[in-house]
Amino acid sequence: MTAARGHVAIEGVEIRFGAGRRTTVALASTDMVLRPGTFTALVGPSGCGKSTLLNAVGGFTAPTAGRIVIDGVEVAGPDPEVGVVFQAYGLFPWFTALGNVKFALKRLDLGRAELDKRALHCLAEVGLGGHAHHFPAQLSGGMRQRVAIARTLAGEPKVLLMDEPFGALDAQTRFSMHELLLRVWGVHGATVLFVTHDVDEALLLADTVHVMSAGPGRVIRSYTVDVPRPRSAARFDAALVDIRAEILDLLRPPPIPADAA
Amino acid sequence: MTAARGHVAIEGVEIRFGAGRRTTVALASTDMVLRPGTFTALVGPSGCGKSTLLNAVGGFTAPTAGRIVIDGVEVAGPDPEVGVVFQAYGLFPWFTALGNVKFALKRLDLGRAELDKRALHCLAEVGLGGHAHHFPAQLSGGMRQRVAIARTLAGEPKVLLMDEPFGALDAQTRFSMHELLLRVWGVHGATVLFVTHDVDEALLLADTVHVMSAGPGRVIRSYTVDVPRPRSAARFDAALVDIRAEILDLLRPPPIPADAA
Amino acid sequence: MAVSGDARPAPRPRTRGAVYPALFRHARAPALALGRVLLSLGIVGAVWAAVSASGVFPDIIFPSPGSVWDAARELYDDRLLLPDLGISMGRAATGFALGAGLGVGVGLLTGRTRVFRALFNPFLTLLRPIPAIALVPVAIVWFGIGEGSKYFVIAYTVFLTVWFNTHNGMQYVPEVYIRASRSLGASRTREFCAVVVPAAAPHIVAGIRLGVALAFLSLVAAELTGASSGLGYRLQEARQYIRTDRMFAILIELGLVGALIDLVVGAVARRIVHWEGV
Amino acid sequence: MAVSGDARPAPRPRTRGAVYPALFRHARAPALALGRVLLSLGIVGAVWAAVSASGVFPDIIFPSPGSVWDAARELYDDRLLLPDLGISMGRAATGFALGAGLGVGVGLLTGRTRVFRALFNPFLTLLRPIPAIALVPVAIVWFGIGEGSKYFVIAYTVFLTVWFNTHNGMQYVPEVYIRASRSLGASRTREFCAVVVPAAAPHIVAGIRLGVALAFLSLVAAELTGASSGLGYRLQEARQYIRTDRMFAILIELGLVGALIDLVVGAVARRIVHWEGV
Amino acid sequence: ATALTFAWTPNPQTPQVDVAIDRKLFEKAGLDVKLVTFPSGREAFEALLGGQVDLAFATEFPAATGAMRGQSFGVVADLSRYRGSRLVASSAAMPLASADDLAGRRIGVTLGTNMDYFTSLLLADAKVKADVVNAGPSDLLPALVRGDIAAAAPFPTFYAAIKGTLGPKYEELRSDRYVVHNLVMASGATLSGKGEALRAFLGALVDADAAIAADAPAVQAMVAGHMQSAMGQGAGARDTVADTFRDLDAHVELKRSLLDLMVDEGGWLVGRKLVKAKPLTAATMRPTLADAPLRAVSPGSVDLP
Ligand SMILES: Nc1ncnc2c1ncn2[C@@H]1O[C@H](COP(=O)(O)OP(=O)(O)OP(=O)(O)O)[C@@H](O)[C@H]1O
Ligand SMILES: Nc1ncnc2c1ncn2[C@@H]1O[C@H](COP(=O)(O)OP(=O)(O)OP(=O)(O)O)[C@@H](O)[C@H]1O
Ligand SMILES: [Mg+2]
Ligand SMILES: [Mg+2]
Repeated sequence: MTAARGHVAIEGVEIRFGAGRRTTVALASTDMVLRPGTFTALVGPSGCGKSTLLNAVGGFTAPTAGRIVIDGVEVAGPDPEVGVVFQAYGLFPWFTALGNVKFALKRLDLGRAELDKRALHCLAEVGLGGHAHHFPAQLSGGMRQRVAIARTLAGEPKVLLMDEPFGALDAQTRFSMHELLLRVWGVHGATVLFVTHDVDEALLLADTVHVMSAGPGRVIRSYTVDVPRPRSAARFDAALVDIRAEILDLLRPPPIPADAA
Repeated sequence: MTAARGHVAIEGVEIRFGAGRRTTVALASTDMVLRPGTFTALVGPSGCGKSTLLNAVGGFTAPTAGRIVIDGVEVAGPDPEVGVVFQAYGLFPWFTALGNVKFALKRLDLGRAELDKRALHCLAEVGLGGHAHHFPAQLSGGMRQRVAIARTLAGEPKVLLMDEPFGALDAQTRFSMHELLLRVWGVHGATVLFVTHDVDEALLLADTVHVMSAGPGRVIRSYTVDVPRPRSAARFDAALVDIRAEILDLLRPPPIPADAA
Repeated sequence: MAVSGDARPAPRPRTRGAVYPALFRHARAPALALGRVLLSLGIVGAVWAAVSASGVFPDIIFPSPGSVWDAARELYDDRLLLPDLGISMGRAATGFALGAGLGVGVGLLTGRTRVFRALFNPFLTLLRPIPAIALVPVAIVWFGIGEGSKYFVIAYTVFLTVWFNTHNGMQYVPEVYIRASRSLGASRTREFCAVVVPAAAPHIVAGIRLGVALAFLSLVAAELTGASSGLGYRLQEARQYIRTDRMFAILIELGLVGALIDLVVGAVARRIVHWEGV
Repeated sequence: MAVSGDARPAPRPRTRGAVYPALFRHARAPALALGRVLLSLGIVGAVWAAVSASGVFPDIIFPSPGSVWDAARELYDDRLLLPDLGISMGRAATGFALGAGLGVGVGLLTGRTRVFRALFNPFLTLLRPIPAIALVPVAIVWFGIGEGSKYFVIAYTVFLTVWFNTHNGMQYVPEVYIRASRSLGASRTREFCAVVVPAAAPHIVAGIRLGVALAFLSLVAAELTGASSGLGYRLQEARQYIRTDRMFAILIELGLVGALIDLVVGAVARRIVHWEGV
Repeated sequence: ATALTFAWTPNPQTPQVDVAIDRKLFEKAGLDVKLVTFPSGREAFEALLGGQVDLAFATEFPAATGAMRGQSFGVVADLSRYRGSRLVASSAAMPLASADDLAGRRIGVTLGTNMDYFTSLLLADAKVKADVVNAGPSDLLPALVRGDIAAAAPFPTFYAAIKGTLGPKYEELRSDRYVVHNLVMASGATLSGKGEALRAFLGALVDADAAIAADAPAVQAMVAGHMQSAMGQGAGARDTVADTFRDLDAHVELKRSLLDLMVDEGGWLVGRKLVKAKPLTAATMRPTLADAPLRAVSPGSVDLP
């Protein structure tokens, strides 16, 4: 069960917030296995517990019940082996792009020159070698997320968690981010857990798509997508079109009726 | 040319910002006609001038060249006949939902009771009759935009401008907003100009989709969508699938290469 | 947020302040917070008692908690403690009302009208670094040693702060509100009253809150001269007679009352601009 | 934003402040702004001259611009104007450095550590409503009539403000930064130095900026006693001899220098926390 | 040279100090005297009690307060007696021929000072009641000019300015019922640890007496010069000094009259309920007058029980 690098086992994890009568069950008991090197997407309505689950894997939230085991070790807190890309504002605005990446490399105890070289290499990988000395405020939203990806990958994590990383970007920028993400993932090969609202995005990227439902959050359906990459959102395969329709139907909220007035 | 209510003619409109050498052409000379009661969507990459054009129609920005004529009258400033729904934060947070709608009705010089009745009716139309006394901060994002729509429609505008009104909502909430928008539009029947990044959204809603390209912004392709409504994003018609693929290809940004490093 | 309702979406995970939660200012459990406050003050008091008991400083320089308590009781018995407080509060309130009213008024004018802005701002900006205490002599010359000069000194400080915040608040009214207002057909008057002023209200209220604190802080300076009652006068008097114990008693009274007022004003302010969150 | 680069996205339509643009504080064209400032001050000066020429008030109560100018020249000729300024600035700088250093230090402690917070906050909260001027007698007794008591009075005010802002800044460090730092494997020390402190820096810098203004504002109170030079002393002296013309000259000097310092400190502050925007 | 810190501000009532400075008498006595200025004797006295200065110049009134409060200090010399204390008024508000005119009037006084004591003596003697209000020393003139108060009991430093400003409307009511004693006080530490320097210091002041006796007009000009440099041109220093000198009896002494005055002031303070103590008698107040150093330098100047 703990063979290769980056095996994530979510075992009966349940997460509640608050105490006493004000308890919210954010995530009902959930089992899930992320095999090393796979790309798993989590889709579901707002508030269904996607972020909660991801935060538990990242070690930011302790499960109320159950446990999360990564390569045989139970998660007990944030771990540089488990990289996280946040939706937005995760970059440190007081460091340049290079400074942000160097922050991630500091713990490796490299020499000054080696540190700079490695950091620049990471930025170049996401096409931002020429923007190393810009501050986040000087970069567009897409560029910022590319720096964030470079920063996270700089630590060579074996697991990569992404919580709606492209949620704040416009549709077109998001397309290029998808290509970029798949490319760098191809090079680094971590186990990815990717949270999104966008069914197309999930189908474009993932090997496995888990669909969650709200109240209390649980996985209601899982799909394996074995269409080879690169996939095209403009012209989905027939298999994907069917899965897409199914997921969209699953997630369709009840219509809003006009009140009797 | 100025027959029915809500005819919008955009005639050679060009918009530049700044002066001297720092001039930006935000919108290259554009001609467009919105026939009364039609639904027109504008899609295009970020920064191509969609908002600029919409703001010109709304009377917030004066065209540098050309003119915009609504029902024979040249636009010279904001006009209650031209309603606007903003992307977010357009609601006044210091008023309740009802207070926001009443703000729009104040100019009509109604009695107190009639004012309240009309405002409540507008809220009921978007399914929020029971939330009249909540402040925006107490409402979810989707509910807020429903109040915003109710507020704008309360003034019975003949033209309705919407600038990425659902951009900040998650995919599922957006679906229900589409249905709601089409329903109230069916009742009120204004001429709609709708800006979005989301090609699916444009195809779901619009009669005409204009695709813009950046730098300097201009309309590069227009599509007429004559598939009857309601349309389903889960299962697009074949005709829509083709248009969708074409637009996505048009908008696809060049891939981001890794820098040589 | 001060208001809550069932329609409010379930609370999202807080992304701010969770790692370094504010224990004192936004304490969740009032009883616990009160306990902490008392503990902290107890420790401070114990250190104080220990230092004064050590005899390193004579009681006249560093009075013991016991003698300060006696001085406070003496003031109370002489019917000075509360009447002085009342008189000072009256002065602070009047000065504050004048300063805040004028500050909001001028702020709305300079924030709204180019001419007023061009006329007033540079002058007021030059006034800001001039402390109220430096104006006491001028105030005496202009307003006499009666209540007038005290109101002036208090109102001066309050005015500058309230004006500054009001003016700045007006500068940062999000344009989307103005656009919404205009496209909804509001008149300029209604736009001003129902949109611009509420949008600037969080800044104005913050300025007013600061103004209350400043009115209180200016009291002592205002009562340095021409007063024959009030906390500032009593402090001055204690100094004349080298009554360090009384001085401490009055200082502590100032601290307690001021902190209480700030607490109340803060709570009221949060009510007023309830949509701003905490 | 102070920094700009070619890679920055084209400026988006500003959604804030466009309808009521700040003419004075963020003026686009410095020359134009300077013109406006001079115009405004010219008008104020003209009103002043007119009032004093009207003869309603005797010169001793409301001195004319001419006599104030003469008093300023007299001070200058007596080699008092600039030396006094220098001495006062030295005091303000030292008091500020002590207060700000301590304020940031204690703020980092109380913001970071529960024990310190529980220990210090209630006590410091009670100190906040006590004005520096009320502490002057105590300061004299404790720190003597030399520079010590002046530094104390200035540092006291600066400390409270800087502490308060630093502490609050630490409370509002966005949690995403802490999460990012921890998941990137930073040690607690590095997290503190490279994440928590920079994240709180905008508040700290704002507090320091306020502190500079307050150091300047406290000067006069600090120099009320035990001084034989400095702007505050000179003002006090002018008051003793009812030299209203001198008082005005010194007040104007205070205003000009203070406004200038605030301008410089503001520019430096924007540089330091460049990522915060204006 | 022994260092001594002396809290003193240029003023017309202590010409001995001006002479000692001008003729370098302190240096000649082997002293390094560092002068520190204060706006009032009250603050100088506070500095003395706080141990910040070795010696301070103040009137007998703060000394009496300090004695009542059991402070450790001693009066080492009485430099001068001033008999010109007065109430002033503007004829626009009231005539001021006798204390009876004060009945029911509003009088501005700096409360808790010797002028407060002086005013209450005047009122008590005339058996009239008036409305006594507090105002800072420099605020009395503006208050008079504005009519906030009908009369004032200012410090002598302000007489000339008030007279000059009120012009023909100036009214005054003099009384030598109260004589101001301008004292030099030493801290307890100075008395016990710097006896020799103290004697040298007093010696220099006694020497200065001779110079004043020899050429009073020159000393007057010198004092005016010192004040001038402190208050700037045009502040009327010359008039103030000339006016003061008419009523000033300047020579170093320590006499019975001072002791009696301080005892009386002590009783007055206790009557005001601000000082918690039993009224001191001449015998209990006596130790406050540290006459030993002056007795050593100039035995003839001391006349105490
Ligand atoms: N720290 C917290 N305290 C209390 N309740 C919380 C906390 N974090 C999350 N919740 C609750 O848990 C539920 C799941 O929240 P979560 O953020 O995981 O949803 P999500 O699926 O990520 O939603 P979204 O798509 O909007 O990001 C919600 O009801 C939320 O209100
Ligand atoms: N007020 C302004 N001053 C200067 N330049 C402006 C202004 N408003 C817009 N621009 C510029 O005009 C161009 C078009 O902007 P616009 O906001 O219309 O784009 P958009 O298509 O709405 O983009 P997005 O999809 O990101 O909202 C951009 O290059 C922008 O920088
Ligand atoms: Mg989430
Ligand atoms: Mg836009």
